[in-house]
Amino acid sequence: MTDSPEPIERSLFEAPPMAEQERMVEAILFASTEPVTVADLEQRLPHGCDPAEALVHLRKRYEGRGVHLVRVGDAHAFRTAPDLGHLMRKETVEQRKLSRAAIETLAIIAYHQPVTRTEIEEIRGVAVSRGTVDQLLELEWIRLGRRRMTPGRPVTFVVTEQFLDHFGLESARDLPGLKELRAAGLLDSRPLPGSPSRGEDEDEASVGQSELFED
Amino acid sequence: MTDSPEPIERSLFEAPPMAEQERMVEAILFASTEPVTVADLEQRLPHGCDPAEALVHLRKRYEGRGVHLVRVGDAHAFRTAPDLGHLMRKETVEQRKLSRAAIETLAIIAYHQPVTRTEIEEIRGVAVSRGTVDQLLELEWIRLGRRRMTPGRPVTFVVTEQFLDHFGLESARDLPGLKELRAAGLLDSRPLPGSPSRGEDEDEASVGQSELFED
Amino acid sequence: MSDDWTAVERLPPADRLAAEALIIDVDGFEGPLDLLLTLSRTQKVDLRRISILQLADQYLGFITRAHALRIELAADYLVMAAWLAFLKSRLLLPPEPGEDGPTAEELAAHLAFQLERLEAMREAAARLMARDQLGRDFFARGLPEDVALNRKVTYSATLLDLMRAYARTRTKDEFRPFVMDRDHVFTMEQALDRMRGLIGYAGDWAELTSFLPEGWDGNPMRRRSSTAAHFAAVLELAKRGQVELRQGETFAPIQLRRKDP
Repeated sequence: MTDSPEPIERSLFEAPPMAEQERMVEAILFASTEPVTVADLEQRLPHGCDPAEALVHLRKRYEGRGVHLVRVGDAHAFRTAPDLGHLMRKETVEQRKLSRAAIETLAIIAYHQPVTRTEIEEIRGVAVSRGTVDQLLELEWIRLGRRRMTPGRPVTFVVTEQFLDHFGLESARDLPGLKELRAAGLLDSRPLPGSPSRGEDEDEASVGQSELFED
Repeated sequence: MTDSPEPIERSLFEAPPMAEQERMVEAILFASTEPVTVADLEQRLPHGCDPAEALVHLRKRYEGRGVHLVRVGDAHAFRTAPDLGHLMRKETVEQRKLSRAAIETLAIIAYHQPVTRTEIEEIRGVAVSRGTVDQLLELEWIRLGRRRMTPGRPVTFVVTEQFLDHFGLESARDLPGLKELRAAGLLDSRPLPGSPSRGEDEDEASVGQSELFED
Repeated sequence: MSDDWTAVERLPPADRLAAEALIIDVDGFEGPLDLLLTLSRTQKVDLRRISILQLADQYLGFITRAHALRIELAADYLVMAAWLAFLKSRLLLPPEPGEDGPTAEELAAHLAFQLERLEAMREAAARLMARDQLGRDFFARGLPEDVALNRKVTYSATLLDLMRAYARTRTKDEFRPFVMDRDHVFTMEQALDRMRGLIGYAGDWAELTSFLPEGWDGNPMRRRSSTAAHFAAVLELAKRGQVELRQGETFAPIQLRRKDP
């Protein structure tokens, strides 16, 4: 290959050496405010780069270090090595637990997504305050999903990648199912005999995640 | 040394190996956007650790990488390598355009600190508007220093660690051309001949940057 | 006026042109010192060797031109002009014997120092702004895991919390504990609705207990609930100015009557 006629070939030829690509990916992942996908990297690196390969090198380089390169959904990000989490505790002094209402709402969204506010209220048996939903939105643990194609076209809520990130889940499918909850003793109360069946409304609510409970 | 009677000796003995300390420092610095001081590191690392040494190792490890370990005053931080700035268009924060007055005022404060508003006005030959100072305060590039021990006890201004961080300076000594300006006498506070001498106050004025040259 | 003009004419042509160009831009100057610094550049010498006398001429020429063009100049420009005129005369005349104060040379040297210092600061500012800058050329961690953005984590929950919460919601609605109790609860809203209808007839003082609904005075739980609800309701009505309340002494019966508008 002496003089390539194709400009695309030329720029491929000109891609920076892999060590340089690795530096670039390192800098981008470091500075990015959210996990970065390979497609995203491809767009931002000079033409002809191979971010997937650079990521492999980079991941290896950070193995055993204080910071790891981890996958978050389709994307990649640096994270403190899990065994060093205790060092971060100093900053989390003012940690506040989520209110019971918030964590329950979050759990329902995670297990039943996409789910409407009405459905959440049906499951919790109490009204969901605006503040609770706003807090979860603000934490970026939930976001608005598609509107339901039913009268009123209510909005639905789904959990976000940040949610998965925070709870160390690769996907919402990794949430333990009801059977496992029961096995873990977290769901020991049996339904009261003769309590009204929840009927269709439950079916509707659990459409999104129903497959979680099938195994 | 089998069974040390001194508890402090024991905990020194128990400090994790340097490689582990390096990982810990790496994790803490990586996790923070703000530079972290050595004192802070000392507090967060297990007793007996030597963060200063760990920092030396760490700095070396990141030489030539996409991310560097930099010093900012008494603190340290990871920052992306400046030569990769072009890849970061997405991360670039829209910087508020500083007025010429603001830039000059900032430089005067940096090179003459601690400096009073009157002194800034003497140097620039015009009044310093409140908005200019407010803007710099708001950016957290300057802050109030000690009051001058002269009649009226005027406040002084000094630059902050954020200023050093923003301009990639290890310390105020590293301001470009500082030594030359000093040698040329251009950082002296020279009153107009015949005007009432400013006495001690003048001595105090030059303490800030003059002490930088005492070594 | 013609004298002023000749003063300007006496300037070397290059300076005069420069001074004229400057006048157009008078708003672009940050005060007299800035203007002097710009004028001094036309001398094309090291600021330490600048001729203050020549600079004073240039400045005074500028002021004169501005006057002629009826350009409003800020007071400090005129103050500087007066001072420079004074300095010029002192520089040209031999010092009066026995005169106190600084010499004209000292004053001129100070002005030169001020100009040099201002220029030095301008250069320093330019060099500072030319440095690599955070957020433009180099960057901090975008996804910090502590303090700053740890706000996210400040409201934290573990996976276990999440599972427990979910387990709670899946078991809770089977009990529906409050549904059973509803029979014995009289709400304030209900009481308020009732009272609104009744006070119209209560022209004279009447005891609160006499307003309790039928069937709510036997069962102690129901009596307590309805009494509390009605008490809260009349407080609300009193607040709105619709009833008056009184109580003879502690624990005495509470009485109310309609308040006439």
